[in-house]
Amino acid sequence: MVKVIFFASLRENLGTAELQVAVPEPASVASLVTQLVAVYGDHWALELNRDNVLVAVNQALAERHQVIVAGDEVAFFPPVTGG
Amino acid sequence: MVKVIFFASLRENLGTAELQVAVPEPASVASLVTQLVAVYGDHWALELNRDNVLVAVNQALAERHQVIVAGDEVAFFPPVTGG
Amino acid sequence: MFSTIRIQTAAFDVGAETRVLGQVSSQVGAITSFTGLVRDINDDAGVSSLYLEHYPGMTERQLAEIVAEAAERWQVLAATVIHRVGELRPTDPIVFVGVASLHRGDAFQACEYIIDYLKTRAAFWKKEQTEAGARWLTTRDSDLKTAANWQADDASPKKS
Amino acid sequence: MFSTIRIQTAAFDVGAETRVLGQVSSQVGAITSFTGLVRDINDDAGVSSLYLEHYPGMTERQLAEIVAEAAERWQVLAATVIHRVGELRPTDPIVFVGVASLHRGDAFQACEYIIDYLKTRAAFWKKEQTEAGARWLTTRDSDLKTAANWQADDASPKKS
Repeated sequence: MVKVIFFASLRENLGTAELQVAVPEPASVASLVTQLVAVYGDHWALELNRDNVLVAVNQALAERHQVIVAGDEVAFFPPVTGG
Repeated sequence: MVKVIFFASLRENLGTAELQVAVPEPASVASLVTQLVAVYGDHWALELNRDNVLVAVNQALAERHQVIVAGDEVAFFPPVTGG
Repeated sequence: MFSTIRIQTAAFDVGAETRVLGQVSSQVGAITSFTGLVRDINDDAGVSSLYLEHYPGMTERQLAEIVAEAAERWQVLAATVIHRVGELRPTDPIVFVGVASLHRGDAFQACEYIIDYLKTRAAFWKKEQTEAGARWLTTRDSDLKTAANWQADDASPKKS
Repeated sequence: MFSTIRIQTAAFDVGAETRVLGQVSSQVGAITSFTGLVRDINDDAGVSSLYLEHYPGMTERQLAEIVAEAAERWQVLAATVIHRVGELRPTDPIVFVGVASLHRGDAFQACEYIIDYLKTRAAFWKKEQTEAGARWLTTRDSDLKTAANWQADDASPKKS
């Protein structure tokens, strides 16, 4: 299982804070998105594929092509606005 | 009378913190120095004419040729070292 | 180098944090600090409150990285970063960055570097409650440009 | 612009001063501060204590001028300068400069400008008591250069 978490506006727009998802091997961030869209619908494609949506795998920023495996933590979030 | 004050190393080297001096008219910072040296000796010439000694007239930095009149406050001091 | 990273809902004490920074070594000659406050007007909409969230674990890691980068570029004896999360109101202090160094030039540059990168890289998100309703803020272009200035300047130890 | 200039023998409270700076206006978004400490080693002679004197009246006037210059160059909502005089010991805080502004860039630049010029222009004199005896300090060349950088850069609002 992969732990998938959403922050801020993304969490609100998806109505979801956290999911546990079984991913096939090999899987990538991109294939995970496809998998989520298949389950939750096109609204999720719109939200997760926005140009400015960032991804972190195991708490480090990652590209969409990054490989993910069971046990990973994958986070999706909008641009940061701290300080 | 002109109030003449000395700070820091200059005060210690001259053994003097403050003087009241009657100056002729016209007088300048330079003529005041000449007048002080005449009274207190060459040691004062050495101290007051050092390249780095600064002068303030009425609490504003001044050049040696600045005119001074009775009632003025003239200060001599070494380079500043605050902060 | 002593590094302190804290994310908390509670207010912080700038005096106490500055004292601690001064005590890490008798070599400390300069302490710089930045305190960010919630402004009442952000982009011209009255802000009645602000809600902040972060990514527990990752945010702390990012802040530690930013501090380590600053300590590579400048002489840093100690650095403290405190960021508040949760509900905040206009004029509340929201972020503190403090840097202790031997000399002031290093302390100023490192402090400014840390806050500039915190703004653009660390996983915090702000939601404003304004007269017009709630809205998540977007990253400011001006902040992105300010942070990019440090990179354009990588060859030199000073910000352009 | 609120300007506070104090020369005192007593210690200062960085937390209290920062709070005051934050309260001058609900527009304050950034407060920067510089705290200078007495270092135990200055140019390699062990310093056991430091004696500071100033020119009462003139020093305050000079500090007010420096603050006013900073406020002409950058957006400054409030600035505080506190300098201690008399007997001080290693690690004692000796000088505080705090600046409140709408934005952090202005606050950093104005704060650094004020301390840079304070070091080279304000009438303070330091006498160090070292293992080798007492000596009056001389102005550091590095401080003169740092201050001169601001002038070389007069056309631009940012320090080079």
